Amino acid sequence: MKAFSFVSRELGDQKDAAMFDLRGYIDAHTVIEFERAVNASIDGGVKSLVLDLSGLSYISSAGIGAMMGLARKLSQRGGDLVLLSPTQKVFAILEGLGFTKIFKIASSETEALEKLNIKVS
Amino acid sequence: MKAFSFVSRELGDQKDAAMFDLRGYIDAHTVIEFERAVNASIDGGVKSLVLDLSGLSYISSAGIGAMMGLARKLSQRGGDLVLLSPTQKVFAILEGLGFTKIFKIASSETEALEKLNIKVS
Amino acid sequence: MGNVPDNRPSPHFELKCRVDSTMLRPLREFVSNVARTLGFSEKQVGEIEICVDEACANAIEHAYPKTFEREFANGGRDLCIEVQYKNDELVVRVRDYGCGASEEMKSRLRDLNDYLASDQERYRGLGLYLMHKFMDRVTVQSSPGQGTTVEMTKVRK
Amino acid sequence: MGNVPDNRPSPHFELKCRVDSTMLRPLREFVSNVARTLGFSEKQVGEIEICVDEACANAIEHAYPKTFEREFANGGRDLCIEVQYKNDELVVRVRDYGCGASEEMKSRLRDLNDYLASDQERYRGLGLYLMHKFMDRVTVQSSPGQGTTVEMTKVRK
Ligand SMILES: Nc1ncnc2c1ncn2[C@@H]1O[C@H](COP(=O)(O)OP(=O)(O)O)[C@@H](O)[C@H]1O
Ligand SMILES: Nc1ncnc2c1ncn2[C@@H]1O[C@H](COP(=O)(O)OP(=O)(O)O)[C@@H](O)[C@H]1O
Repeated sequence: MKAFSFVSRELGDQKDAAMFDLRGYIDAHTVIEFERAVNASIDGGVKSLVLDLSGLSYISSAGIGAMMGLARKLSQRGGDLVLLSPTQKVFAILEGLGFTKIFKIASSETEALEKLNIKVS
Repeated sequence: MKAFSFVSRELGDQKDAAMFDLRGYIDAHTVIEFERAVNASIDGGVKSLVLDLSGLSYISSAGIGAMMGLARKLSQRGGDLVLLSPTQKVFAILEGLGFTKIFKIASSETEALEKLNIKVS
Repeated sequence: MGNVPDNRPSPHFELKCRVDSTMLRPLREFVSNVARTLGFSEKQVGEIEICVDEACANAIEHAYPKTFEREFANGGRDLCIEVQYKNDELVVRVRDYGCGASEEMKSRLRDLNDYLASDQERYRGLGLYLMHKFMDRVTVQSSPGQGTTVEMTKVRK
Repeated sequence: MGNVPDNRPSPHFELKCRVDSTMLRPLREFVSNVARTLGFSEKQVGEIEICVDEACANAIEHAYPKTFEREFANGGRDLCIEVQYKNDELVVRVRDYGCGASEEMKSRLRDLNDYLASDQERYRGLGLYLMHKFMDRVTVQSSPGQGTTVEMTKVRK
């Protein structure tokens, strides 16, 4: 039971889109690892990201702030961020704070790819 | 998320055998509810019991002690007790204390019925 | 309930600790687990969890700047979480013994639009906004050098 | 580790509470969650959880017999859980302020065969056996009227 871990893979046909499958929780402690992972991916040329939140049990303001910074960074590079399938618990927090109107949220991978304008072969 | 709850049903063809599907945890607090439930069942004529532990997240000595008392009571009435599919966590506690050699434990409903000599129609 | 005495127990907890940020999880989950046991809904439990986390993270991150560092071996930080439940109200107090917070912080209830307009590697300043959003009452007591106490109340519904 | 200083944080917790048995869950899960965060295996975490539960249940059930009842409103019981981690050892102390335990209890390490031979509605007397079984060290300090402290140590493997 690691506090935070992730698995990443390429998305669709493009080389500049990736999916991160997040596990565990993102709080003021584990946010460092989360940022390290997505920044390495951006440095490697990724412009569009889907974060699969179905395995994320908890997020605090540190994690929300990191995702906000990430969305801003990606859009500055012509890309985008989509959050996929947050659990009821994480969704309730995002919704209570007004972030479900700010983040792009999808409930299936197909929907996520559509929101990024990525074609599936 | 109730601390402890259960669902019960008749087992096989006999009217004196029942299955209890346990949910939540049994500790020094919730053991009272557990005992009330199984005692009502025994008072209703049940002699053989299967306790499905797959939904039981935790058990303390109070719960183990109640199950010991239950097994004794049933055997005195010519019946028996079988524990079904404990989680890894509950199994580790029972095993560490030596109770896997004392309780009858099954890993499927069929095996549980066999251990009670109950025929399935 | 009026004059009818409440016969349910009124549990009380005072948790003093010296911790670093790895321990935020057991701390927030302890308080949320107490709330769950008291019959708060899962939605309210989640709201209590994040507010406790934010208050504790603030104590760990902001209350003890470098000048205080020497006093705490191994990066530990002193804080105290008090939890009390009475008449359907859960009161959580998170106290630190650090540098204290400014007047600005006490009245701070950052507007979400300010937050969104800022452009940062990691956006910050959501913690107190969030506590006010999810708790029924929040008060901050602090004077420079005296440490800070954040008191949050959640009514069970 | 010899003379090499251990730079990992040494967290310390002191949790004073007034509770009834409904709160056993948040208490045991708090300590087991701390152990998990410190890198104990899930098997060890489960063993710590049940030992903490047994010690707290004993304090709630046995330390405050009827004669003490009046002092505690609403069925609450005073106890204190101390948790400390250093050099791979988790030390948990569960203290009550009750009637104290007999000499017999202190030396009690009931044989499982005695337990099995007893015939009861609910078999009892497994608590201390279990602590000795699952913890690396257990000591009980108690004198009549002075309350009881159970200290349990678990080495991380
Ligand atoms: N316990 C504390 N001690 C000292 N300063 C604090 C404390 N809590 C908060 N602050 C101050 O208030 C500011 C706002 O806190 P908050 O809204 O939680 O956002 P963030 O922690 O992301 O900066 C902090 O940046 C800090 O300057
Ligand atoms: N904190 C305590 N204060 C007073 N007596 C205690 C305490 N803990 C244990 N005891 C005594 O020791 C006995 C054995 O405890 P234990 O092995 O946990 O079994 P059980 O609680 O099932 O009786 C108890 O029955 C009680 O008489």
